[in-house]
Amino acid sequence: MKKISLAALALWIIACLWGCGASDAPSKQDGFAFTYNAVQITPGAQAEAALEALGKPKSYTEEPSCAFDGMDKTYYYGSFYLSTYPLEGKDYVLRIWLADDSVATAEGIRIGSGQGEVEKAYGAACFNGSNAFVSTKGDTRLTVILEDGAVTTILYEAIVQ
Amino acid sequence: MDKLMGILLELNPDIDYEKETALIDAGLLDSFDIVTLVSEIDDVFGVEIPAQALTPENFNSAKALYGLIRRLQEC
Amino acid sequence: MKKVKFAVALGAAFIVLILLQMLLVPKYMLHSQEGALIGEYYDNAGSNDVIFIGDCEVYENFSPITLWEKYGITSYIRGSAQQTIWQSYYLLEETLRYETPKVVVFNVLSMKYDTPESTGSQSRREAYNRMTLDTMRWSSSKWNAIRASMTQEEKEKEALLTYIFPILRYHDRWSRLTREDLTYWFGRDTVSHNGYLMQAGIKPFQAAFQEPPLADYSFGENSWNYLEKMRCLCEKRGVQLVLIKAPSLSPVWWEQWDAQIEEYAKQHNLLYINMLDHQREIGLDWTTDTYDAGLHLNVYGAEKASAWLGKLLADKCHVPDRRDDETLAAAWSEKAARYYEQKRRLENEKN
Amino acid sequence: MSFISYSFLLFAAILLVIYYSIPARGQWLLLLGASYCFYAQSGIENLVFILLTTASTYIAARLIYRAQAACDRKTAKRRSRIWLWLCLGIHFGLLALCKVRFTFQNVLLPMGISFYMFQSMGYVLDVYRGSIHPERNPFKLALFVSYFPQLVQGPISKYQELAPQLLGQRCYNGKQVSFGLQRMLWGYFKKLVIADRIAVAVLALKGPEHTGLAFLVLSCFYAIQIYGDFTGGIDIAIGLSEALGITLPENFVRPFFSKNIAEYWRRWHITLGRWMKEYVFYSVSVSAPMRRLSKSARKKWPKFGKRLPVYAATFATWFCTGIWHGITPNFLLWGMLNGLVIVISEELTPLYQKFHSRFPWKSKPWYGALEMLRMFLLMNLIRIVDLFPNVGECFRRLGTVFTPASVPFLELGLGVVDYGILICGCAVMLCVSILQEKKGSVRQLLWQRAGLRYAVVLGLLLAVLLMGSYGIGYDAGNFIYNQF
Repeated sequence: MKKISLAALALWIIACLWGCGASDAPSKQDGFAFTYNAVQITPGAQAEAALEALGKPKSYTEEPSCAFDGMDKTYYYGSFYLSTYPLEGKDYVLRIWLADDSVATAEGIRIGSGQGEVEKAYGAACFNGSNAFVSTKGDTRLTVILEDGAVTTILYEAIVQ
Repeated sequence: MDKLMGILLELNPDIDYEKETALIDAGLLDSFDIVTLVSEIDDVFGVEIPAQALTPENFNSAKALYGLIRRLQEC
Repeated sequence: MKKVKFAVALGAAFIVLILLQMLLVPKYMLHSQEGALIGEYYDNAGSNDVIFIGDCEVYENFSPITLWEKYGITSYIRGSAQQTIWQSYYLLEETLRYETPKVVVFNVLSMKYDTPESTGSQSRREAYNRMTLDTMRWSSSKWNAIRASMTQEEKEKEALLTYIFPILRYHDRWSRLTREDLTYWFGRDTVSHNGYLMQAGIKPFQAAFQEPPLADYSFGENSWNYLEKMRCLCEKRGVQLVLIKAPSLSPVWWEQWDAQIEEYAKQHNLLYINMLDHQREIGLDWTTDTYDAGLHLNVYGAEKASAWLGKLLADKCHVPDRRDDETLAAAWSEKAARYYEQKRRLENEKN
Repeated sequence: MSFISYSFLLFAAILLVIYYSIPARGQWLLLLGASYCFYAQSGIENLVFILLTTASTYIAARLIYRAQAACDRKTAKRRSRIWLWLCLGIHFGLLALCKVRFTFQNVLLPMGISFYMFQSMGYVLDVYRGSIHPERNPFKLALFVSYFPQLVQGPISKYQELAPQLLGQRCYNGKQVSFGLQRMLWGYFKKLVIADRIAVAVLALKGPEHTGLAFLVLSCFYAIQIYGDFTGGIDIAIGLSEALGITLPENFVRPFFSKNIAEYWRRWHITLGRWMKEYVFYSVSVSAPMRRLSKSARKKWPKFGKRLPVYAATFATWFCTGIWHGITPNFLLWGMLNGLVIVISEELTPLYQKFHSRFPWKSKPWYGALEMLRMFLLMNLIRIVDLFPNVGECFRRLGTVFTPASVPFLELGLGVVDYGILICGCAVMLCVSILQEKKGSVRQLLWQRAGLRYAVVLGLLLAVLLMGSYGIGYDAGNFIYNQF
């Protein structure tokens, strides 16, 4: 009887230690952010502060969303477009679309950069096999599209929850 | 028996220990009193009351408590 | 005696709960009228030769009244706000229980949404789901539509039961009730004209910015599945499926998307019309024909689009002209009267 | 499967129907099956945990019992003591390990582990103390460990109280089922209408910008939240169990009516307090090393020596209670604070007596109310430590309590309607508590007046249905005590 109980207890300890490591909740990463004239803009965050800091846009348009509250707005600051979406009376950053090579991502990628540079900056894993690198960090997504080896589009997007 | 009564009266004078049979259940003695009682009994009677004996049955009345002390003194 | 008292109390409780539910559900009569569209079909089911299914690009861009007056085509629009392709499929499946139309017109814009979460924020998606599904009558189609449409949050919160008992979803509206909830507690008005939601406002189109290119233009597998299911269902029931892209300028309809639908239509010899390529023939003037700067047509634009499409339906799809049928003519003249009355009223309100 | 989910309500309804339609012999097996279905729903790996805990409890109890029946007393005592310490070491070691992983690597704790672990260890200790014979049938023991209503947040029952009921046979009793369901409804009212609503404000008030008076308001709001949340959850558990014909021990007896801290801890989380008293407080105070210590201490300072075992045992007990909640510094501080206040108020009793003899207000009603208010505020300030893992932050905020600061009530995520509901809800809870204090069970009062009972039940149902914070637009308020 003694031996069986000892074996049972030993087995039990191993199983529990295994059980204890069962589920690890991943900690939340913070997402990509785009900085322009020392103003940090994070997709998904409230747009108010960034819009004030950026000052008057070169031009602005707005569209009502399909059947809902408020307007989807787009601000053009000469070298990038900033689009926002409304949620409960406040505007949140939906998208930042870089328009020319005078601005670059935090990792130094700009319009015209080579595929090699992009691969070094974001890793080959996020290459979609044909013409774009799509990497996700926290609730944001950075899309870099290339045409015949050179970057033509850089896009920060908020993954809207 | 009267030594035990002495200890009990010292703990809480205005309880009539002769007739009282629900010291614990009626909440007259709380856990603090029980512990002080045990260490007093240990001093006076030299009897070590184990933790498992601290049950309402043994402590509800002075008679029951005295019975417990006698039993522990024999073995 | 105790049993009787208990039964009476239980009965009273049920009546109170049912009345409360009718009071608390949103009515969609005065604003967000899109929520009332789906429910209005059932009184007009039975004699429609053409059924439109799709999102706001169908119920804002086409007018069944014009189709009737110009070509004698009887039609109904089963559109709703941001209707996804799986909702369109199950609505079609339900409609075919009530009648067998000659032609089903499906607006292919919703192909770009592959999952409920991809349409935008989950709270907005949930609201659109409710607007489409709540007024649908109970059937296996509704059950499947709910299960296909539920967002991640709805699944976590076991929202399926709140579709069966809407009071569980709208319980907190008790502190936000308005006059509209009281006046429409028991009955509903008809807000649409055979599914067309009239808008008479004019807001000229401004030069909007292009939208950024996508990394991957291919439609999702889920979307293709439902399009294929739609095609097979129509084929089985002998109904002609016509794919269209309504002439809304925004959101953008990429040519890569257009090419994929073109190729699919050729493969299954379906008729596919991208009305964006025929704006001049339709005679659209973007300074007067849109009420929200290019997203949707107003009533004038819709009449032009319907006139153009009606001709195509009559010629290519041989949809019959039913104007010689007295009963239909009587019914439709009534509908036309209501249509023009609302049109006049909206125009007076405007100036 | 949380108590506040439609699937739980469905699960309970189906269980009740089957429970009263099958032959009574099989009822306990049905309960066992239901408990494991309920537990498996929360994740299969949790199931492994409870199975292993049950198995090891069963084995340990049998071994201790067999060791005690050995030939002579001396070796019997030694051998059974070894098995006891081995079993306690492993189980509490595992519990501590889970808590460490929860704190440092946010690995979720297996559901209800702190509760069923303490309950099974209580069983093993009772076997060791000889007050019960170990259960021979492992399945019956499994039911005792995993009986689902008490699994998630207690109450922690004793084997002698619960096992006979679990294994007994019950036929349908309308009154019992009705009482049970009414209590569940009352639990849902406190949890959904009050606790989850005020939780929004508590979360907002935790923000660093709220100091001064807002901190005091936070402590009161948190008191209401945790009262509604914990007593509500316990009412649902005890109510469901009552509907099944099994009475669980009370965990709360109107705690905010207590006039001193000792009374408070006899009215709040009673079963944990009872567990700690029987297995920690008594064991420490009468243990051999404590006796020697108190004897030597008594030689030097006779008066202090007598009180030493009591105070040492008190701090030991409150240290364990603190750890039970969590091993972060704030819970340890919370435990020590409670122990300290208990010891001080014990030490000051002669002073109180002198005070009361000079001012005979003791019997006056307003003095009682004053004491209750004093105790309510004191316990709030001790309890607030739970909320701030960073103890320094908590004390900094505590320091600013007297600086005047405006409390932005309407910016905390609650509207005027919400505050109206909260005030009415607390008033209802107060009236029910006063009724219970004066006349005993409110449900008993209603039992004779059918008409009134139907009205009250319908009213409560509508209140929960309409004003409950559940569903889309509300983030699912999990029970606070689910995390322990």
